Amino acid sequence: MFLKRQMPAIIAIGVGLFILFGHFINNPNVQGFVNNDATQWFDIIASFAIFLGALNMLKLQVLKVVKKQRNWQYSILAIFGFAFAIFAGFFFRGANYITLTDIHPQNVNKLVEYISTVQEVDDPVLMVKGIQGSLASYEIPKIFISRSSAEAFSVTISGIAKDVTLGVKPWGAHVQIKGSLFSWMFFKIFTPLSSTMFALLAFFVASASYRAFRIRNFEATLLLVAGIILMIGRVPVGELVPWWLVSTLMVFGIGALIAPLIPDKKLLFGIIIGGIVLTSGLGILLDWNLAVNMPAILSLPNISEWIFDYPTAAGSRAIMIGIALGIIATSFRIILGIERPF
Amino acid sequence: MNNKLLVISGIASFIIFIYWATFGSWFITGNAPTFVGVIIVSATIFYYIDGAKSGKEIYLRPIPGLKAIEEAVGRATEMGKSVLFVPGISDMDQVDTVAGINILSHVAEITAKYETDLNVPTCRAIVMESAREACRESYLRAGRPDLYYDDMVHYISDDQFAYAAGVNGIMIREKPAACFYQGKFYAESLLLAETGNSIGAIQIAGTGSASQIPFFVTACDYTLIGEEFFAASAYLSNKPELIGSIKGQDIVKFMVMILMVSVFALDSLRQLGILNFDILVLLGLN
Amino acid sequence: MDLLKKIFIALGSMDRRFIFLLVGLSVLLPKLYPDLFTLPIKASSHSQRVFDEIDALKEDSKVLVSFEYGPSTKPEIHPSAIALLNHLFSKNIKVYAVALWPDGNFMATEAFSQVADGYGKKYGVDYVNLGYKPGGEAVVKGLASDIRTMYTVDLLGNDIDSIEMMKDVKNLLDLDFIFSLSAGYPGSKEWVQFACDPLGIPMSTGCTSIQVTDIIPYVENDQIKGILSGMPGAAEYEQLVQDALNERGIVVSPGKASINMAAQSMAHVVIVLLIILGNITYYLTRKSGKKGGM
Amino acid sequence: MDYMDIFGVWLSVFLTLSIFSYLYKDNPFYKAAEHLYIGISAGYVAVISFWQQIQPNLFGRLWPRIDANADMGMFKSAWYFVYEILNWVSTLGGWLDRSIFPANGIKGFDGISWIYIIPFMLGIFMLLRLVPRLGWLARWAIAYIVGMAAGLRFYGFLNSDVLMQVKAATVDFSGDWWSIFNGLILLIGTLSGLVYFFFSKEQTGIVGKISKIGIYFLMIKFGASFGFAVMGRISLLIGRFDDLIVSNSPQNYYATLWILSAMIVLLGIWAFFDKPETEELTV
Repeated sequence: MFLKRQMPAIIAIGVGLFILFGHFINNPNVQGFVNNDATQWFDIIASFAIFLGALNMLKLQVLKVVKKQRNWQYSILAIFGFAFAIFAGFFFRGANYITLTDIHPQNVNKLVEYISTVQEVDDPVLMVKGIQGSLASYEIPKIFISRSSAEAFSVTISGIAKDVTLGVKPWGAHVQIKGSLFSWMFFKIFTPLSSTMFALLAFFVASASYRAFRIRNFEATLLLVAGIILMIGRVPVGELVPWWLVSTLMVFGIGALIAPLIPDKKLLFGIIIGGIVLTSGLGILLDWNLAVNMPAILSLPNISEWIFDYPTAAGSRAIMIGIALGIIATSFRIILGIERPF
Repeated sequence: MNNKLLVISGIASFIIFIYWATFGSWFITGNAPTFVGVIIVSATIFYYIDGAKSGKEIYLRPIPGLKAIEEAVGRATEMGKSVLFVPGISDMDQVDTVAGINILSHVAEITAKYETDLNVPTCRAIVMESAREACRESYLRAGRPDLYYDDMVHYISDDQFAYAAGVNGIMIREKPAACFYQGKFYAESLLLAETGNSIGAIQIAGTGSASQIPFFVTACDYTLIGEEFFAASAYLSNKPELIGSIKGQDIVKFMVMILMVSVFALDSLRQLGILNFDILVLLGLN
Repeated sequence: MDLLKKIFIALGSMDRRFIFLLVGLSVLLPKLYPDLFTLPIKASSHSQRVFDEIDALKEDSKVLVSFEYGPSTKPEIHPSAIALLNHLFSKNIKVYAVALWPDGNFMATEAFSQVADGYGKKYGVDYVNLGYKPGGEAVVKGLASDIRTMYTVDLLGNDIDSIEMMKDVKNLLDLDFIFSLSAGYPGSKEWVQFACDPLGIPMSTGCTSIQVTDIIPYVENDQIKGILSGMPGAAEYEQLVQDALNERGIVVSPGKASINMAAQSMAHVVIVLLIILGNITYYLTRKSGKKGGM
Repeated sequence: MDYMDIFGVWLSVFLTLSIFSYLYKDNPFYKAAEHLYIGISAGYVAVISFWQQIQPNLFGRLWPRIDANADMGMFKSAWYFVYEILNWVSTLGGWLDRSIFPANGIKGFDGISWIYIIPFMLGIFMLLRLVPRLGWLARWAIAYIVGMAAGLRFYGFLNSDVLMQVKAATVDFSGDWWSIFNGLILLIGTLSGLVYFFFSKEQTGIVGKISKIGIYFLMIKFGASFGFAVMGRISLLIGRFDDLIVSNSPQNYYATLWILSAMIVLLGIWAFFDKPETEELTV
């Protein structure tokens, strides 16, 4: 029983104290552990756990197919996707490349033509300069997924150089090399899916702001005004918003602020109209249309930058300190052992 | 009561004294203010935990989001729908996730009592394991171990948007009546919150990710903002020592504010030439 | 008047899919017909600050560029990367690339292949790509103390000590500037907390606009020298680099961000109009609601 | 442009449009793309974490590269014998070519760091979760992680998010009155925002008023962050449309047009027959 309940608590408290005070202890091993190894250990444990997660996901998808639950046909796709990724990661490198040794100088242009048949070459002149720089041994920048396509290409260019050798990128590097089967999967399947899911946010941001930015109370109005000013101020169209529109809106804003103080609606209405007439008149008099003498406060990008640099930064700082204290208190409760999630 | 204060502050200043004495030999230089900060913060919170344990009454202002949790699970029970709990997309190395799992154990206790179907999709395998531990224990505490089954907590994918796509799929097909988003979130927060809104679920969010709070505030019914999220599990447990730590946290916050005001005041006086020492250099923060 | 009110109320409760369609069109149309929507781009103070910091660097100084973004955040950050490399290579500055995100490798190799050849820069002499190392802040701390604890080989697998430009570089202190192209965690925050602040190395960042609100406090108290925020920030920096390089007689093709700014502005205008419309219908329904006593 | 690239372009256009079809409604195309994405990403992360974490960082540290004829002590050669056993297992008795455990150890680190046996054990403990009787050992690994998180974040956040912000509480009086005004706004906003986060104080009287001002600053921050985020999201949508337009080029045989029209037709037919199916409640 001790091993199951008390031991984990001892580990958590011990490791917590050791790492917290390890930041201060003047010992290179301790400093090394706290600054580097602690998170590396975590990354290693997390990498082992990933297989646990993948197995759980697979079990559920297979169960769905076996029991023919609703939408079981799609689970086959999930299982196939997982198998394909494991195949491209562990069993099939698909990263063949070709190196040429001592290319005959006059064949360089022909070589570039051959390369452009299998790969888009956006600047042939530069490629020629690159090859001339390393005639002794040059690796063709094209990675072939299948060995057969690499062999076929090496046959077509056999006359170019003294000899043409085929090679395969080492295991482990094949995951990062652009052109291998794994990177093909990354660029043609994984990336479109993840960046399109990300792009869905553009639509959801619109529908969320349409529904949420409503003048319900004063706070919601602040949310709305700050949002709109930032939205328009940060893009070039913000430049085109004329000064008189900004000044009129400002007068309306001030009017809304003082509205509760003035019960007589007619007087309030008069003040607002007076304000608009005054500001517009002043503008025409001092010829604010010329950008040079228009007061900075009336240009929307400046307002948005001010809102962004000061009130928003203040709000961010308050939340940041609040969150930091929340994390500190929670960490302290964990180190004291009075709050345990395991 | 105040002899406790003497004892704790005595120990704290003794530790700081040892630190000062062996500064440079036992302890490295360069982060002295942080060390003093750690000791003072720990002593303060410990003092209030100790105070709360020995029966001192502590007032905690209501947090709207927390009262709504029970109500949301109740509504899901009436409609015979499930409750969805999303513990964020970070791993257990983030304290936000640890706080999210603590809130999950309280929600699981309520779903056990109400016999509602609970669904917890996770983005990390380690979070899946500790969420299972938390749920098993909560169902045990609520006296309904029979209702607990391991796959109530299941793994979807480590990738941020594959996870969001999977959770969206669960939402639109199973239409849970209550959705909880408690943990660390990044850009996918609005994907989840908008989908939850489109199926008409009550949504209660809580996160320490400052950049995602605006989306939760606009798209969810209740949002625990930053520090409220970290205080939530202490609120819900109403164990004396946890509530004491909230009071301690407040006092530390008060100290930070006093420090900021004094730094501002002393620095302004220095700029105006009245004082000649630089407070920041004194505190080692320059 | 009544008819108008009914129209607005009907519009107010319109299906969210109608909004999706509007947003989709507002982005697609300027893309398909770019010449209809061209707008001037004026640099904000933050983007100008980044340009000045890089422009002030002397020839043959050493700059570390860290790629911590992936394909899904590429549209917001890659244009800044391209403009930055154009700027650095045109000033013959040595570029050291690292990646804190696995996808950063693909982004880095793509950026280098797009720009380096244009200036005849040779790998290993003018620029080197050390590749991705997992560990987030652990990597930053490692680079701050000793690069060779973190990297023994570069992305292409050749030994560090065989690379000419790595010879006199032991750790970050030997570098003059750090530029973090960041889309989240690990990112600019880790660079400022664990490298630039403790070691006092100047740093700038180009990041996704959502992350800007977290980074602004660091820019405010000058821990980070300027910031390129999202695609507009990239477009402004592209414009500044393009103008400066044209003066020095170097022709640079117009950056992707500048072209897309028109679509960006149109979408913003549509969203703001939707918000205003939403408020009008909300106001009308609340007024008629009160009168009707529903 | 060999067939793999063209097939790749068509596939990425199809997947992009399938995800976009989610905006219309949950439909077979979105379900297919979602499930494929879940499968591929689970596999992708498993592969990446193995080849960039377990193999180089763990095995690389436990069995670094040694030159074949070095004289190893009795203990060290036994240790590298374990390495050969692991290799034998991973290549299914030599049937697969030698990938995970290359001959004579893994290039990268120079000395064996024995301490990395601990994370190796903790990693195995996590996997023991699959064995019901030994499942509780995983708690030790989780305990290590939670303890590490507490220790690291306590120091990290106190150092960077509290003390650093206290340092920034100063206002520079040398600038013009406008920058002093802004500096004061920054300080007042931060302090009043913090007052809102007081839990053990009733929000009434003077505290209530200050926290009200604090809420105003928070609301401006939320509105501004939202407005700012809209910009980022739109840029990503532009990026996707860029890809779709590029994939519509002649050498890709107008992929986008063909797939888009095919999907619209199929979706129309599917929607027509789809009515009854969504009503029935799922189990």
